[in-house]
This record gives sequence, structure tokens and C-alpha cells, in this order.
Amino acid sequence: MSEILVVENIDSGYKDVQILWDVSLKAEEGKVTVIVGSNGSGKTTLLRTIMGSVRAKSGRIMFDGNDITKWPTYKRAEAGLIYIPEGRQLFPDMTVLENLEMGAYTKRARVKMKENLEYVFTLFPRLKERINQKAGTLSGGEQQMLAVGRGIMGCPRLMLFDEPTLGLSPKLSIEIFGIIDKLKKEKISMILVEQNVYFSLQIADYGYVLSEGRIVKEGKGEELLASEDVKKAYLGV
Amino acid sequence: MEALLAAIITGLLLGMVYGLAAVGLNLIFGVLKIINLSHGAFIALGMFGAYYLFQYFGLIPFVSVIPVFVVILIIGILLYFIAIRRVMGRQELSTLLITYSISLIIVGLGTFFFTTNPRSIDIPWESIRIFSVYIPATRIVALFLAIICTFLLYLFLYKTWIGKAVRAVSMNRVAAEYMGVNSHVILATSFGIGIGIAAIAGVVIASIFPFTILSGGVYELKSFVICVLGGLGNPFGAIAGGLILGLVESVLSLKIPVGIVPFIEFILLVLMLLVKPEGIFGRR
Amino acid sequence: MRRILTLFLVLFLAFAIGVSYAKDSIIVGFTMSKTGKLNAESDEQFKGLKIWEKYVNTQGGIYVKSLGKKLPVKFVYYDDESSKERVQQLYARLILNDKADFLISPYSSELTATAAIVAEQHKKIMLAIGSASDSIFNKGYRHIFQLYTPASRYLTGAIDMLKALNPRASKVAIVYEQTNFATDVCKAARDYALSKGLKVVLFEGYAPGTTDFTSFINKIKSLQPDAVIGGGHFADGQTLAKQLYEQRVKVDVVSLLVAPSVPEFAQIGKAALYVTAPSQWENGVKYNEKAAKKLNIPWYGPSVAWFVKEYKAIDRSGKEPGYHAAAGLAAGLVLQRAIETAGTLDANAVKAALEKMDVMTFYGRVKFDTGRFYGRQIGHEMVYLQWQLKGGKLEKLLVWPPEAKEANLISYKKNF
Amino acid sequence: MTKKYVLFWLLPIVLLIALYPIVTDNFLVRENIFLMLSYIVFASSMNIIMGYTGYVSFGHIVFYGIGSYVGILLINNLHVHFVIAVLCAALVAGVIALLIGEAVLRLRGAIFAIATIGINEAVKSLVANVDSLGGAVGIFMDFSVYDSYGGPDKALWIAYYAMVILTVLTILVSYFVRNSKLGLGLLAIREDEDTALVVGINTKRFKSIAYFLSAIFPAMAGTIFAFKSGNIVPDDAFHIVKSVEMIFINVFGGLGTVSGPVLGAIIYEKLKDYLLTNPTLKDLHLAVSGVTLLLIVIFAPSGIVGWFRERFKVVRGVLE
Repeated sequence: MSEILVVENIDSGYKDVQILWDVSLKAEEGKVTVIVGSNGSGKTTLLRTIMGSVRAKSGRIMFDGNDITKWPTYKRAEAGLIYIPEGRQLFPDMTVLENLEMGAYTKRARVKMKENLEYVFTLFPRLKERINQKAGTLSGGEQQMLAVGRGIMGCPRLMLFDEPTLGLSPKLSIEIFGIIDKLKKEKISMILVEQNVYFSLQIADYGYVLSEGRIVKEGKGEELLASEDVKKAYLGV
Repeated sequence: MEALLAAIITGLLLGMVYGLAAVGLNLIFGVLKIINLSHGAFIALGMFGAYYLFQYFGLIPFVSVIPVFVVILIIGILLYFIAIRRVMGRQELSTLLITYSISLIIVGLGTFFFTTNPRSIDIPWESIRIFSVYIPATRIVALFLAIICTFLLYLFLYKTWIGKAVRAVSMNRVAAEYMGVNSHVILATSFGIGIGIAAIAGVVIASIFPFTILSGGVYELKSFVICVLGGLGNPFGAIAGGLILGLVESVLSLKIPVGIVPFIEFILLVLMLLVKPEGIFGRR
Repeated sequence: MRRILTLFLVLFLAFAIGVSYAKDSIIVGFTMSKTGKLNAESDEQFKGLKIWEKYVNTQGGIYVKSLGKKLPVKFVYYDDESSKERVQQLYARLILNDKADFLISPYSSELTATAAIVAEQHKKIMLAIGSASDSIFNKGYRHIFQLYTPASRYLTGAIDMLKALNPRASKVAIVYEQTNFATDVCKAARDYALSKGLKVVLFEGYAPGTTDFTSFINKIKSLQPDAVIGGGHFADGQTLAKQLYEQRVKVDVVSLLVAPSVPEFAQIGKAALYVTAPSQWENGVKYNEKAAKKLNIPWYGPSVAWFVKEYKAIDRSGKEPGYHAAAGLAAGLVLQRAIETAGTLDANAVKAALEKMDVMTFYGRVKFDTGRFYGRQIGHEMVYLQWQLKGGKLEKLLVWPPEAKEANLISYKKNF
Repeated sequence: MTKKYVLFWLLPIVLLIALYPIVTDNFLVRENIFLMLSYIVFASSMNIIMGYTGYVSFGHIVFYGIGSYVGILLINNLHVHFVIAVLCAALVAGVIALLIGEAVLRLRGAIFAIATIGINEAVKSLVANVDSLGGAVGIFMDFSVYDSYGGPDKALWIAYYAMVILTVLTILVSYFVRNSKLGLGLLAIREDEDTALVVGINTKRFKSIAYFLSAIFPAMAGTIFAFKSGNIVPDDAFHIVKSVEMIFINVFGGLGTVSGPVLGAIIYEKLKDYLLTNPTLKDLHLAVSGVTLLLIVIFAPSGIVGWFRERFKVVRGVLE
């Protein structure tokens, strides 16, 4: 078992407000790691800290054997850390194709652009139909598909999903989970942040529970799903 | 009728040049989200670049666009990393003042080295007759140059990786970073290209009108009007805005005193900002 | 706090020392446009002043009776950058800091008008050269004396020329720079055209610094006048002439202020051909002792030939001097004569001498209005020149008035 | 909040400077100090809209221009007394500011700045094309006007005294605005306009008042200038560079403080005078000011006063 990402004792936040306190976690190669937590527990901040768009105040982030704590965001993306942000964050005035091309911006991904594009279109045939449509004019579900597709275009070594089903209908959410499951079978390493605790922990190989900026519990996916605390707090059982 | 035709032709010719002069301002506003008050100074630098390349190397302005563009592009990239980068993300006042101070430095040094005496580049080309209107050949070449530059900019922005990254950064800088785009490099490049195009416009203008180091200011103010007409932040909107402004200036002044035209232009500017800030063609 | 006190002390000392120097020269202060749009004309004017400085100082200076000795002339001058803003500041400085005894105006009516206020506020005599505007002289000033033929008699000859070339001419277009000078000149020309039964189809100003006249030319072409007159100063006039030619404006007379009379006008090549201009003075005028005697006024100073020789020694480009340089020397001569007549440097006495002056120099007759337009020039007359080809070379020749002409007037249309 | 002592040292300094030319009867110094005082007026009034409220009025000089024109028309053409003309100029500029403000104060940030530039340019070209306002040539005062003030030299002194009074007035208003409920509201708008609105501040009225106050003082200074220099030309009256000077002085001295613009103006005048008269730097004065501005914006964005305040916490109350 090799660890692709190791986060050690991270403190992080915005300006004067600290949000994450001494957070440590690991993601293993080819596995799905899930972080669950309620609204405002710091999940998005954690992913942004991993991506470097929020700077860690202290602690260390190791990716693929490199200390990336001080790296700028784009360099982390070049190294294969691919983030599929909350709220999609597409390029609205670009076409679907251009958005996908932007996903393959790094040198590593450019060489594989053609085959990745075909792969994305087999995953999301609907995107192919809308290839020349402006991203801003797509429906919410299509936009989420495009965001995932764009991530796949980047030849990810580790994919970070930030609430991919947020705001989607249950039907679409299931579709998205299906895709994530497919990616899992392709042995793509993933960190998944979700509010939908039940679904996500089912997919998860390993999971963490984040509460008020601290990791309060961790364990294998099914263990967490079975744990009484989690059940009480997140599944309303 | 003939006068109207002449007004339309000259208006479009000039409008294209105005548009080119404004493209850079809009590109920079779109990508960096700052209003570049040194825009006029770089137009003036382009004028002097053309002048000295003509004086000492005999390069006609239509050739000197290339060296002028390259030099200004490099200056722009350096300026970004030296000065502008430090105030990105601070409030508007800082970016306005930083670019204004760059303008002061350029105009100040320009006044010192070039003085404010008027210069002109005299290319002894004859006029060309279009229908019944005589147009100086230099203006027609200027038009083609403006069209070519615009087309090249289009190719750059839509067909190259860096160009697409520029557009991506202008739409969502953080997301572009997530794609592996080094946004500071892109911002620097955009600034360089923005003022580089301004300098090209300066070269073109210098080939048809006399100028001083202070002449850029006039075109900077016109560029504001043009950008607001065409939609702030959209480089190709600037071309449309320029054509509109050229036509309006030219046709209106057939009927009303020429001196009052700037008044109408600036009132238009303020009204557009208040009523339709996204530009004539823009969507909300 | 201590800084400020020290500063005050220094300033006080500077002031105290300032008053107690002995008078060993006559300080003449002025600004010139070393830079900016008026540079071409101002440079010429400055050459004229330099010629006067040489003329007077090789004689040992100006004899001042009250001091019983000759005092050399010392120039103090600054660059006004062709900007009104700088002028007031600099003239205050010339008066207060440099203790100028007499002032010479900057070039152009606009700059003179602003400088005049400062001169007047401090009651310093200022000889106004390079400024023809009448409107400076109805403001109640009592210390400003004009060397140029004023605007009201400046461009009227252009109308006469048009009538002479084409008796059936009926329409005139006037396009002028929005400055005191050009506005005054063109208003007077408009009134004169109307009085001669012509229609003024266009009368419009353009902002100083204008480089694009396309809109005006479109308008002119649609109105089809017989003459285009106007302009302002060198830079704009040259551009206007160039664009009139490029866009083939077919009229009989193109008469522009200032620009065509500056030798550099030839830079625009063919576009200069057949353009006419009023001029205060041209090499070829016949002002001499004989002419003075005819009018029964005294003759003063060097001859036309001497001035031309000195000019060519300074300029070295071989070109003929224009009226800007001539007026520079003339201003100096007028001041010199007034001081000699007054016998003192006292402003009131010199003022009185200027009021009474009626004299002829190489520049022509000089006499000042002492009525409502106090200080305005009433002695001097205009001539008109035209750029023509002479032996394949562009040259400016005197063409008007008929009694003074060197060559025949040619229609501007001959260009096309 | 700490007790504010700023007026106790600021006003005496300004008055001492203002008295110097009167005591020594020195014209040249008077000219310089006249300029210095006018900078204080410009900068302090700009500070109200820009420093306290956070709206960068790049075309603020328009009010100076309007004031100059109103003033000279009244004094020269209608023979209204100078003092009354000054007050009328303030009134006209104030009303115009309220009207313009009604429209443009809805805009924010850089767009507001551009709009104010547009307004200034529009007014300039309008004035330059109205013949009864002198057109592009401007208005030159008839010299006989000065006779009713005891001749030109007396008139120059009158203009000077007027400028001294105006300066003191501006500083007082700047101080009282800063230390009032109005000032608190304006600061809230500067920090976050939406939040200010939410907590119940009538942002629209507050901004209008700030714009009004910042407009009337330059207008009065305009009349005084026009009276003193005896002429007025659109290009000078609406010169955008003068707006930038006002902004520059504020940033230099310390934005949003009472003493900042005053100290900034005093130093700026000295600096400018030095640059303009120093033979080697004279031709480079624009470039030198550019470099200075660049360095200040990058390294000392809170200006002189801010710099001191950050280093010496004790003087906070004294400086603000």
C-alpha cells in the first residue's frame, strides 16, 4: 500500500479566521478516501488547502513523495492533483470542448488529450451532443458532468471531488455516483467530500469525519457507516 | 450624399484604428480586472517607436509594428512582475494609482528625452480614390493593419493554449489555477499584450497624424468611451465600439459643430455606465 | 517645527540680500517655448531676441541718462513648455525672484494674455511679440505694448486675394484654432468677408492640439466654398494644409495663419504648394530711411540686410528669416529706444516714451494705441506670401498687396 | 475611542505657515503658500469622499472648474462682490454635486472612477463650446474689476486671506465629519457598503452628503483662483491632472485621516517647488513624481500618517 497524499497537522483558514485545526489524513493510491462532515465543518477549506488556493498556516502536505506545502496551485495541478471544485467553477463563456481542453492544459495531460476526450465522451455522451455550446448555458447536471469530465482530462494522479452532487436531483446524483464508481474501478485515486454520507461511505475505502475543523473520527468506509456516532449525526437514524 | 459617403468611409477607417487603440485596454480590464491608466502612455511610446525606427532605420511604420510590439510586450511582462503584481487584489485605488504612476514615469521621461514638440512621420504616398472620396493611402494601410492585428489577436485567444488560458483566467482565475495554469504568467502576458496592442495602435496613428508624447491621452479617453460602448472587458467589443465611435464622430460632425462631439461622447460614456454597463451588445 | 523656522530664516535672508545689489545690467525677462506645440515659432522669435542682445551689447549696452552710463542687457528666461499653466508662475518668478526690469511676452496670444495679467498686477512693462489678438488690449491693461499688426487687420487680405483671383467667388469657409489669436483674426476676417458680399458657409473652431481635420474637410467638401481660410499656429496649420491636399479640396485660395510663413512649412512637400499666409514681415520688404522720411517719422536701428545677415549667421541652415525672428529683434529695438528716450529705467517714464513713440525700423512702422485699446499696435502693416515653385524648389514669395509683390498669385486648384 | 487631539497641533501649524507671508510681506513666499493652502483644501475635501467613504472621484476637479466659472462670471460680468461670488460658487457646485451624485454614486469602484472622468471631460467640452462662457479661449477678467478692491496688489492679498479662511474651514469640516455619526457611517460604507446598508445606515444619503461636502470647497477655491489669476480657460480649469494631485496628496499623507491630507499637501508643495526649480530635476519632475507615487503605493499604502501610526501606537489619537 502506498500513500499518494499525506496531510500532516495542518492549520489553515482565511485572513484572521482559522478554520482547520491540526488536521492529518492520508489517501492511498487507487483508493477512494471520503471526508464527511456537516456544513461549515471545513471540508472545502481542507480541499482548498490541499490545492494551495488557501495557504496552510502550519503543517505539511506530501504528494507523491514531494513536500508540496509551499507549491503554488498550478504546480500541484501539473503534478496530477486535480480538483473538481464545489459549484463547478466552469469557464462559462467557453464552449464545452474548450472547457475540456482547459482541463488538459498541463503538459502531462496535453499529450493524452485525444484519448481522454474520447473517454470523457463515452462516459458522458450528452457532453458530446453539446460540444460547441457555451458552458454557461448548460443545465446544472450537465455542468457537473462537464466539471467531472474536465477533471478527467487532466490525467489525475489524485482527484479531489468537492460536493459533486450538491444541488442536483436524486436521479442525477445517482448518475454522478455511478461515474465515480466507474472511476474507482479504473483504479483512479480519489478524495471525495460529500454531504451525502450514506452513498459516499458506501463507495469509500477509507473515511474521515470532520467536525468544526478537526478530524474527529476515521476508519474504513463500512466501519464508519456502521458507527453509532455517524449514524446519529449524519444519517438521522 | 457624397459628403455622407465620405463621412461614412472616413469614419469607418478611423473607427477601426480607434477600436484597435482600445482593444488592449479592454483585454487588460477583462483579464486583470484593472483599469490601465498607463494605456495612453504606451500608445505614445508606440508613436515614438515608429518615429525613431523611421528616422534611423528607415522602417516604415507598417513594418515597425513588429519590433515595437515585442519590446512593449517584454516591458509589460516586467512591469507586471515589478509593480502590478504587488497590488493585485488590493482595492481599485491602488491599481488605478499604480498604472497612473507608470504613465507619469513614461510621459515624464518622454518629455525629457523627446520634448513635447510635435513630430510626424511623412510617408510620401499619394491618395487613393474610392468612389468619389480621396483617402490617403496611409490610412488604408492603417485600416488593413488594424484588421490584421485584430485577426491575429483572435487567433491567439481562440486557437492557442496560452490564449485559451488568458480567456480562462479572465472568466475564473482560481479555476484556471486548478487546471494547472500559472495565472501570474498569464496576467503578465495579458498585460504585455494589452499594452503591446496599444503601442501598435500608436504606430498606426503616428503614420497618419502628427503626435507628441502627450497625444496618447486623447486616445486613452476615447478608449474609455469605446470600451464602455462595446462592453467592458471584451476585446472584440472594443473593435465594435471603435467603429461606432468613428462613425458617430464623422457623421454627426457633418451636421453639428465638431467641437461639441466630445461632449456627446462623454455624456454617452456616463449614460452607458449608468444604464447599460455591459455595453451595447452585452448581455446582463 | 525647527525645519520650518530654518526654512523661514533662509527665505528671509534670501529676500534681504535680494534688495541690496547694485544695478549693473538691465534685466529683460521672458519665457519661451523650448518644448511643446509652439516650439517652432518660439525658437524663431528667440533667435531675433538673441540678435538684439548681440546688437545692443556690442555697443556696450543701452545708455541710461539717469545713471550716466551704458548698461548691458541681460536675458533671464525659462521654458514655458507652451503651457499657459506654467506662464503665470514663471512670470511671477521673473518679476519677484529674478528682478526683471522689463518683460518680453512669450510666443502666442494665449500665453501673452496670461503673462500680461501678471505683468499688469506687478506693473511691469511687457513688450508683446508673437501675439496679435485684439482682445488682450480691451482689458484695461496699461503696461502691455504690441508689436504685431493686430488680428483685426490680419487676414482681411485673404478675402481681397480671393476677389482678385476669382471675381465670381461667393463662398468662404473659415476653420480656426480655438485660441485668442485665431478666434480674433477669424472673426475679423468673417466680418470683412461679409462686408465684401461673400457668404461665410462655415465658421467653426477646433481645439488646440487637434491633429485630425477629417471631419472639417468632409464638411468643407460638402459646402464647396471658394476659399478656405483660418488655422492657428504652426503645428496645426501644417497638418491642416497636408490633409486639405490629401483629400483634394478644390478651392481658389487656401490662406492659413502662421504655419506657411514658418520656413519648416516646406516639410510637407507638394501639400505646401500655393498655400498663402499673412505675414508681419518678409525678407524683401522695403523699409529703410527713405521710407521713414516719406512718412516723416524717425528711422531707428539696423537695416533689413544687416538683420538677414545676422540671422543667417545664427541659423546656419541657409533659410530666409521669417517674421517671428524679425519681431524678436524689433521688440528689443523698441525697448532700447524707449529707455534711451526716457533716460531712466523707471517704468512710468519708459511707458510714457512708448506712448509717444512713432518710429520706423527694419521691421516697419511702430506706433501704439493709447485709447481704449491701450498698447495695441496701430503703425505696422501686413504682407502676404505664397508657396510657389521657383526653379523646381519650393519657395515663399510675396504676392500681396499688389504694390509689394515679388510674384503673381496662383490659384490653389492648380495643384490638382 | 481615544480622545482626538489632532486639531490642537494641526491648526496652529497651518496658521503659522499662513501668517508668515503676512508678517514678512513677502510676495514670492505668499505665492507658494497660497498654492500650499489650496492643496490642503483640495486634498482635505477629496479625503471626505475618497478617504472616508472609499469612492475614488477621479474627475473631482470638475467642481473646481465649475467654481472658477461661476466665480469669474459673477465677478467680471455681473460685478458681484468677490465674497458673495465665492459663496455662490459653493452653492452651485453643491447642487450640481447632489444631482450628479444621485446618478453616479450608484456605481462602485473603478466604474465610478471612470464615470467621474467622463463627467469632467463632458463638462469641459461643453464649456469650451459655449461662446457666452468664453468658449475654448476662456474668460479674461477686465482689469478695472480690481479697482473696486483697491487695485491689483490689494486684490492679490484679498485672495490670499480668502484662501487662508477657506483652508481653516475645510480642515474643521474634515475634522467634524470624521468625528461624527456621519463619519462613522461613511467609514462603514468604505469598509463594506452592503453590510452598512444591512445595519441600517442610509448609505445613499450619507454618500450624497459626503459628495456634497467634498464638492463645495474645491469650488470656492476655484473662484479664489480665478479672481487671483484673472483668467480662466477650460483646459486648465478641468485639468484631470489636478484631480490626480488631490488623490496623490491623500495617499502620500495618509488616506482617511484628518491630518494626512494636510501634512501631505505641505510636503507635496515643497517637493513640487523643489522639483520644478531644481535645474537637474526640473525636466524630470513628472518622472520623479511617478516613481514616488509608485513606491508609495507599493511600500507605504497608508501614507505618512499611516506609517507613523503603525510604528508608534501612542500617537494614534494625535494623528487621526
